[in-house]
Amino acid sequence: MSERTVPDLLTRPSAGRAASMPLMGREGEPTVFELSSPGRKAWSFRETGLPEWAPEDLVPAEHLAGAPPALPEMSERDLVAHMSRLSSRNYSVDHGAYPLGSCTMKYNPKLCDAVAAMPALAHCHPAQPDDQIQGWLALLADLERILCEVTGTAAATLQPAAGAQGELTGLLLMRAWHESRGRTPTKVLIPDSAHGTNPASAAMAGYEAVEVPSDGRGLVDLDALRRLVSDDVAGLMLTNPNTVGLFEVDIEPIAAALHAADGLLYYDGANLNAILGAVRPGDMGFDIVHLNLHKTFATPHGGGGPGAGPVAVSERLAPFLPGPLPRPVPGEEGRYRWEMPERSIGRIHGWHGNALVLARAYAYILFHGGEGLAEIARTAVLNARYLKERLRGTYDFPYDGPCMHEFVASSAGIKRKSGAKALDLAKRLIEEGFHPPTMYFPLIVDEALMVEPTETESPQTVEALAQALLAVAAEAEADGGAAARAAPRTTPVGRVDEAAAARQLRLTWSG
Amino acid sequence: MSERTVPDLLTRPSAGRAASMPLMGREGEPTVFELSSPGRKAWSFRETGLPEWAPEDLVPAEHLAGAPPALPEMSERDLVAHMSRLSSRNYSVDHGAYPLGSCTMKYNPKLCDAVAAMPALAHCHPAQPDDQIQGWLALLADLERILCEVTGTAAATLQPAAGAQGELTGLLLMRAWHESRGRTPTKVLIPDSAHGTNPASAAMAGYEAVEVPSDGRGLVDLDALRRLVSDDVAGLMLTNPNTVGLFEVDIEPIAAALHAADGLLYYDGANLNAILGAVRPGDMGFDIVHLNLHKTFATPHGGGGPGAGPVAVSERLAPFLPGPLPRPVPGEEGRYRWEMPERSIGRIHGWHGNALVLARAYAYILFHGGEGLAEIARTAVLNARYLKERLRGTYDFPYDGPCMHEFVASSAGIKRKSGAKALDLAKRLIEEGFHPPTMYFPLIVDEALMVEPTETESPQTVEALAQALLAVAAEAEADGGAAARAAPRTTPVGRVDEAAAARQLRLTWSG
Amino acid sequence: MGSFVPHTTSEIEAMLGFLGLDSLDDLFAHIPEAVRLAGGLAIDPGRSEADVLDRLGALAGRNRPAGPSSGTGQLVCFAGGGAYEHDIPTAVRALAGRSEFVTSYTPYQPELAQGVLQALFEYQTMLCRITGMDVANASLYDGASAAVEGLNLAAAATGRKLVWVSAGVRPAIRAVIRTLCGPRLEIREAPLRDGRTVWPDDLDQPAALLLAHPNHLGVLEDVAGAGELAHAAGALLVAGADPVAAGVLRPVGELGADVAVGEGQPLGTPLAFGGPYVGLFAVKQAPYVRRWLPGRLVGEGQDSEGRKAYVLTLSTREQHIRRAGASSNVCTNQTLIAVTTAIHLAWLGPQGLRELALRCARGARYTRDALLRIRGVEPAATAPTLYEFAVRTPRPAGEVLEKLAEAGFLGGLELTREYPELGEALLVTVTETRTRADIDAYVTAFEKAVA
Amino acid sequence: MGSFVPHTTSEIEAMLGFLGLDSLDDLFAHIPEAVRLAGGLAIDPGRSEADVLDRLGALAGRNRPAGPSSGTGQLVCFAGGGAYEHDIPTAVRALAGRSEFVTSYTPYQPELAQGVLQALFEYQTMLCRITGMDVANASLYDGASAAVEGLNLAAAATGRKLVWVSAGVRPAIRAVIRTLCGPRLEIREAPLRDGRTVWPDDLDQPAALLLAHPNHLGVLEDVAGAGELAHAAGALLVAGADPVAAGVLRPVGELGADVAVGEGQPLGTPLAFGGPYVGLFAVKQAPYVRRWLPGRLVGEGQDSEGRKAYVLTLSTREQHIRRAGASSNVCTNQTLIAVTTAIHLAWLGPQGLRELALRCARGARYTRDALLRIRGVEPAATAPTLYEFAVRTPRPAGEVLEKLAEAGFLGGLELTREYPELGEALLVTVTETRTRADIDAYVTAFEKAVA
Ligand SMILES: Cc1ncc(COP(=O)(O)O)c(C=O)c1O
Ligand SMILES: Cc1ncc(COP(=O)(O)O)c(C=O)c1O
Repeated sequence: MSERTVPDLLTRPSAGRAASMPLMGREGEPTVFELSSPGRKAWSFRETGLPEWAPEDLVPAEHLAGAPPALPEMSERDLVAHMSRLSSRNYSVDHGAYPLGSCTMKYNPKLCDAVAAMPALAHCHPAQPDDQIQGWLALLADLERILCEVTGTAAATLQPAAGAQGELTGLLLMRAWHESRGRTPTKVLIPDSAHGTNPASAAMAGYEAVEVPSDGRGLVDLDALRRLVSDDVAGLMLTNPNTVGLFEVDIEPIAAALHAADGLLYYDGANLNAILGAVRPGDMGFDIVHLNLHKTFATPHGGGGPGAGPVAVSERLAPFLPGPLPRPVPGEEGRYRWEMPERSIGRIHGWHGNALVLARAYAYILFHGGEGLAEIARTAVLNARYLKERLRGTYDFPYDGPCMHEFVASSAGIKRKSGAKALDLAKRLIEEGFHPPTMYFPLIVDEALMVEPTETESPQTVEALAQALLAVAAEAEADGGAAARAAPRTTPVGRVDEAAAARQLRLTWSG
Repeated sequence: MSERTVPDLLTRPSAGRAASMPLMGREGEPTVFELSSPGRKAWSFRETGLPEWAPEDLVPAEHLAGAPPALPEMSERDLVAHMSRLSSRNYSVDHGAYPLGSCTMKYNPKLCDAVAAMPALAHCHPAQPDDQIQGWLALLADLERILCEVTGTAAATLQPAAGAQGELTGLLLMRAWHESRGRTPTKVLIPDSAHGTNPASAAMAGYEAVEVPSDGRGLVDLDALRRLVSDDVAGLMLTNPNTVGLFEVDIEPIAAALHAADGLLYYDGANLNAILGAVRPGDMGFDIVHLNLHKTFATPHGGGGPGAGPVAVSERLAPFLPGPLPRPVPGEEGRYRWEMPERSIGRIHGWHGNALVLARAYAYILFHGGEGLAEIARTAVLNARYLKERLRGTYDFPYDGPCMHEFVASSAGIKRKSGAKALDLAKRLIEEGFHPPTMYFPLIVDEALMVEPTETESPQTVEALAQALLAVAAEAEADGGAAARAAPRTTPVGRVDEAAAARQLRLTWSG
Repeated sequence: MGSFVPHTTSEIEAMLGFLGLDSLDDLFAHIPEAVRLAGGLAIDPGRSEADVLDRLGALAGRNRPAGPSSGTGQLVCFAGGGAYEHDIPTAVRALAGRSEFVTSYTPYQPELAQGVLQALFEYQTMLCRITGMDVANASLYDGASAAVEGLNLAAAATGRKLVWVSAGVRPAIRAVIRTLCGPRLEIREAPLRDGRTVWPDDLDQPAALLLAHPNHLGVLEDVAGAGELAHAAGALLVAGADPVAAGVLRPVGELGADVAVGEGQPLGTPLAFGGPYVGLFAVKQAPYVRRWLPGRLVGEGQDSEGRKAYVLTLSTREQHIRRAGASSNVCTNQTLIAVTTAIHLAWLGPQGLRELALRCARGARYTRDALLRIRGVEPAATAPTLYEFAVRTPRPAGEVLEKLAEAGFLGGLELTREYPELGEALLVTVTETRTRADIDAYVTAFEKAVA
Repeated sequence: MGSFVPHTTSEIEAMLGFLGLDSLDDLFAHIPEAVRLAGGLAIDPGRSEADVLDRLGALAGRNRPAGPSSGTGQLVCFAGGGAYEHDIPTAVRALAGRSEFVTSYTPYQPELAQGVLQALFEYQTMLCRITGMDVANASLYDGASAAVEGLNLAAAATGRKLVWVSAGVRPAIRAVIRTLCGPRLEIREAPLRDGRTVWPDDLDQPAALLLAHPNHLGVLEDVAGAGELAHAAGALLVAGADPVAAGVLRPVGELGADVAVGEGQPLGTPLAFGGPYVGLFAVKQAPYVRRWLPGRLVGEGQDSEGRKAYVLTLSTREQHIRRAGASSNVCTNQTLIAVTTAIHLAWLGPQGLRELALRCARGARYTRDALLRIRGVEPAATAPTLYEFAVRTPRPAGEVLEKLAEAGFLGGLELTREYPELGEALLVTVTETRTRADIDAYVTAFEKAVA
């Protein structure tokens, strides 16, 4: 038999080869474009019995594309293999602890997945008339009521798609309220420890963001705040517990200072986990609260979304809420309709918000009930407090008040002794089987590691995390940070050079 | 602050630590028992409003257990983490090619998962009266019809839960048929290359299994067969294409020899992939055929089951089929009822077989249609033939006829040159990103590697597999098999010592 | 037309070119013309995924499902008798549905299958704990095949051929035993009296006694007594054990059973029109395991570096090694359902399993008390039951069920045909899914149906 | 009561003991008494998983869903207008549901997140290819937020404050623009004539022109013309692009759009009562990317050993670095839906996407022709449409929809309130899910409804 040559067509990357699956090996996974083969297909469509008009009969020549977009051409099997392998190259809450501070990566109940998959929830058109969507309206109305109870407020909009959109909504409400009173203050006060979305949202709402310094306790510097408060201040955005995990114990005088100057208090409630059933923003004097349902209420984060960022407000701000809102039909027990608040700032979302995320959060709340929510807070704080105390002596706590659901440690001392940065310790922790904590946030702490174990991690997991954090620190001091700087060595890729990637931008695949 | 000691309770294995996930590390995963903590729980039950009778009021003292069984006590979060991590320690078709000969590990369509999840299929009680389950009866009747068309037979039972149970069923049908004719032959002929379930099933059916030798072609030795055929032979069990992947081209004289002695032909149709729409067992003279739906018809193998092993028979055997069977109600178009064949051998399954597996196979067939099934066969053979030819010159083919959907290579030559056994090459292949082929089967081939790429693997995948198989052989010849013997080094555990595990039995966890 | 074949025309041509062939048909050229199919299969053309879903959806729409309990079940289920509608925790479903479990093969390559292997090892251990046995295999097909294999093991271990089967064993399982053991074993039936098995005085050198506990009338059997009889006669006691009842009942292993068999469906698997379920199988240690145990077994061992590793073991018992001499022909079994069962048992834990059993029993007690207050409804047995029980009806049982179906209930299973001695009788089952409101409505409908 | 908290009483005691505390309450002791909640939340007690499913099932049962197309939809859907009932391939659903995608956080640690990162990189590339743009971000919230960010980008890039928004942009999106851009930008509307945007002669130094293609009446716009106008005025053209229509229409990037925005829902996401969907956002390369592009971006880079690795990049644009000066405040976006979209696009491929668009267009053509044969039904615009179109009805549109609902159809969207100039008018949408039989039945019902 003569020598036969292998056709070129066949020596392209193979979608069946699994060398990129960490179970098997450490190679890279080709892109869908490399796995594409001209003419291959996964799709099939329903038989309709309709006339088969040609493209030219359906689309005017000036609009008709010469060829469809250059998408990959794959078999369903290859697509499944590719995406399944990609999934195996990704960490998740389902696979282990994820103690990212400020992110509340708790267990995402499968129960809520089942709810979001209910066909009679998942297949309603958002423009269906009220009488066809009474289930949805009742659900949203009850969720609104519950979120108001949790936050000590009067009414809420469920439209914002995430926390940041909630912030913008809240600030526009603030603006509308001031305008309704003939005022146009231009500044919003924001602590230096605040999440970056706070100043960014203020800017988008047309406000100047003015930084409020923290004091030695890591709390709002009350004197500085008092000096900053003026007629030109629309309000203060505050997180409490704040982003160093501490409760702003001066909240009463803080609120008084703002209110005295006709300023409003905005509560960044992205992370309510510590205060559920224990403290309510409304009771502390806040007028506006946004909540991240994808944190406190365990709707999964999806690798970066979707979330939901409802905004709840006190009585005096309710007339300005975005709409429409689900409201009871007077005289018809149990029936609801969409209503636009009288002085509404308008719409925030193209429809009604991330409805299926809202349904998940609602199921989560029904499951726990009022007392269950309080138990969450107590346990979340217990885990954080225990973990923090276990790290004492090895990590520093520049702001050492009693922490709530999370705490910020500094590894500056370790860095001095070993050269290992927070980043190095974080990467080394991966090799110990843990996702790293949040690094370098908040900005006011040097070599910050922000740790939030959440309530769904067992005491054994919290202890194991403590041991791992202590071990990597001890190792760094012993070896001058060598192992930490080389980490992670157990992952499909090693330390990624983020700076180089930003310099040499490659944002699409181009062969 | 005084030194505080960490409570023992907290230093037990942690369910949140992910070091066993191959993405993170290479540690072992603790068992559920080690992750258990007394008093922890995941369960919750519906509120019923029923009286809360005490156990003693419900169960007589002599029956009442003192304590419930010592099951693990876990939170749902920990259970999810543990099982998700375990899943990450397992290979699957969804993640890549799985070229196991005799196993037909093709793509398992997600479409069929959706069908099996349909509530109106998944939540019918198997004892519901006929009028409540017309959908199921129609489905099963149509599936029976189609399987008969595929195999060239007259009627079928869908009860057998797997191939081996199908074999036993077929042999009991053989026995019943002979008995109906007043005969009680005691032997069943089985080729030496046959799957182990064939002789084992024969023994369970009360027959003596008599081995038929293969000839130099790897086919049934026709002369030897003729010598073995006698009055005392109930029949012959044959796989065609046989377990070395070759078509028994003498099937006509083989069938004639058996039929002449009043013997029946049994077709082991576990792997029909090569002959769909091309050749039918009934047309070759077979009276009894079992099919493995979990192979040819792509119902997933579930890590070892469930499958389904329907048995189809020719007209003359139909009266003996197990029952009940779904049959049309005379005079009522489209309506079905359960009927017991008149001379039925009885029941094989506690209910109606693995119904949801049957539904999956039915959906698979509807999707492909008759021509689609034929395309499967053609492509499966093409892939195998190509792969075999690519390996020529490096691997040996002791039986070198034109292969069908799979082929058996021998690495005996490589072993002579390098010392590397088939096992070593197989383990080395893992490091190249492929699940190994079937090893050491069939028994008649030395250092056998039985390879079945299946039709859903792309040409590129088949070529990549060829290159990997060639590469590991070349490497072994170069390094005397050293790398192969050390393999696999990329998996969570290295080469497992099966012999030691069988000597030193540990079959349950005992702390 | 749907297809999962990836090959494009030019790829097929390239491959054929490499092989020196002209067409795909040439691949089959060596097959005798006489046995080749001319004209293709008479099966409708393929269709799209959406069309398949439409068609299957339409077929399914012709069923009246008896579940799921949370959701859209059309009939409220009071039927059991071997197949039970229980709530399945969403987490159990999600985990058992992970594609690494669903789409893998039998774990022949342990290095790539530690996930399934460890899950099965945990299953084996949990099954031993709920049955009180020493060694469990990694699953059999269903409760019926487990019973068959139990009798086969007993026959092999004792070298005897006679087995006694209680009439309290579910009729379909007895039918399967007759079919599958019939050719090799002699099967005799022990009748029930007031719902409990009466073993004959002369057992006549049996290999095994087989009973179910609770049995098909829901009645609790005298397992210990049967064990003594069996052992005195040199036989094994094979006991059908209910995994839900295991939450409150003394384990059969403690009561003298040598082999525990059973149906695992109630723990995590839907009614599924009868399958796939899972056959539970566990034995006392010596001397059965190495030689006679059927089915797959996972053991704990080590890898080349001494790390703990799980692996299929004792394959010398199995068909692929021992062929005609194997302990059984079983090969593919029900691994995924065994894994599901393990996940469900871990979700329940000891207290959850106990609570589950108690809740079923409470519902049954409440239902039974209420039904027996209806005029003409009588107990079919007075012996203690747990969560299933048999009642005699003043009208034909089939008719009662029909009327209950009209009222929206799957009212139970008819017992009359299989147990004519009971007269018109029904088996009624109550699980944790039934609320007081469900039961009250059922009892009202029942009262009307028998009036 | 349900709980996912694992802690047992003794564990809590052990942890408190370590902390030197007496009770859990002590953890909150430092919080001023005045702000502590006394008496707990007025929220019903928790319930079991089954009870939650029962309750949600009962609530959901009060909806009349307009899908899924294969299955149990109660209303046959002829409504669109920004939210579309398409078939979702089972494989897309299964893959997008993998818990590694669902339960991970934003990929801040690239070593543990190559899966999500690569999927987003593939999404970015595919989005560029269907829009004809150079760079796409990794998603925004929805079509409305994408439009808002497009205008913000234009304003920032041009240093101007006036934006022109076509009346063909969906009314709700225009409302969102008013709310969110209102405080900083001046928004003016360009009206429609016969369904197409009429831009004013004097554009008056605008930052941007925004249109939708096809627009809310289903009409194909003159994108190239708008691009020329915009560029002549020193403005950017922000074009709303439909990802399904992209299968047959020339990409907006080829027609002069500087920013493409859109709604990704039609590719793999159910109607979902309006969310979560995904905002599509892509731009021409220079000069917008480094400074002005909003949202997350994935880049290809390398790890320490030179292996290819994906990573979030250009975070200097983002709020967590630049704070008040960020290109946008967006943080959490819609990653999972973007991944879903990518999977769906790869499932379709070029021919599948084209086929999808054509099938929708064919259904719409057939429906439109049939409706216009009904006496009194007239086109609301004569300009070419693709798979949505507007018709005038001889009876009030709301009434027609009510009658259609009685007949089992979600018959379209009322246009009257938002476009009073059209009179009584409906927007009718047809996707690939509608068969000829569906449409014939719909047309018959429509005829009755307007009679
Ligand atoms: C304190 C705080 N505020 C605001 C946000 C922004 O929320 P989102 O990411 O949902 O926009 C986050 C989360 O990232 C946060 O942690
Ligand atoms: C040729 C052959 N026969 C029979 C069987 C037995 O089938 P099952 O494993 O379904 O019992 C198999 C599969 O293992 C097989 O490959």
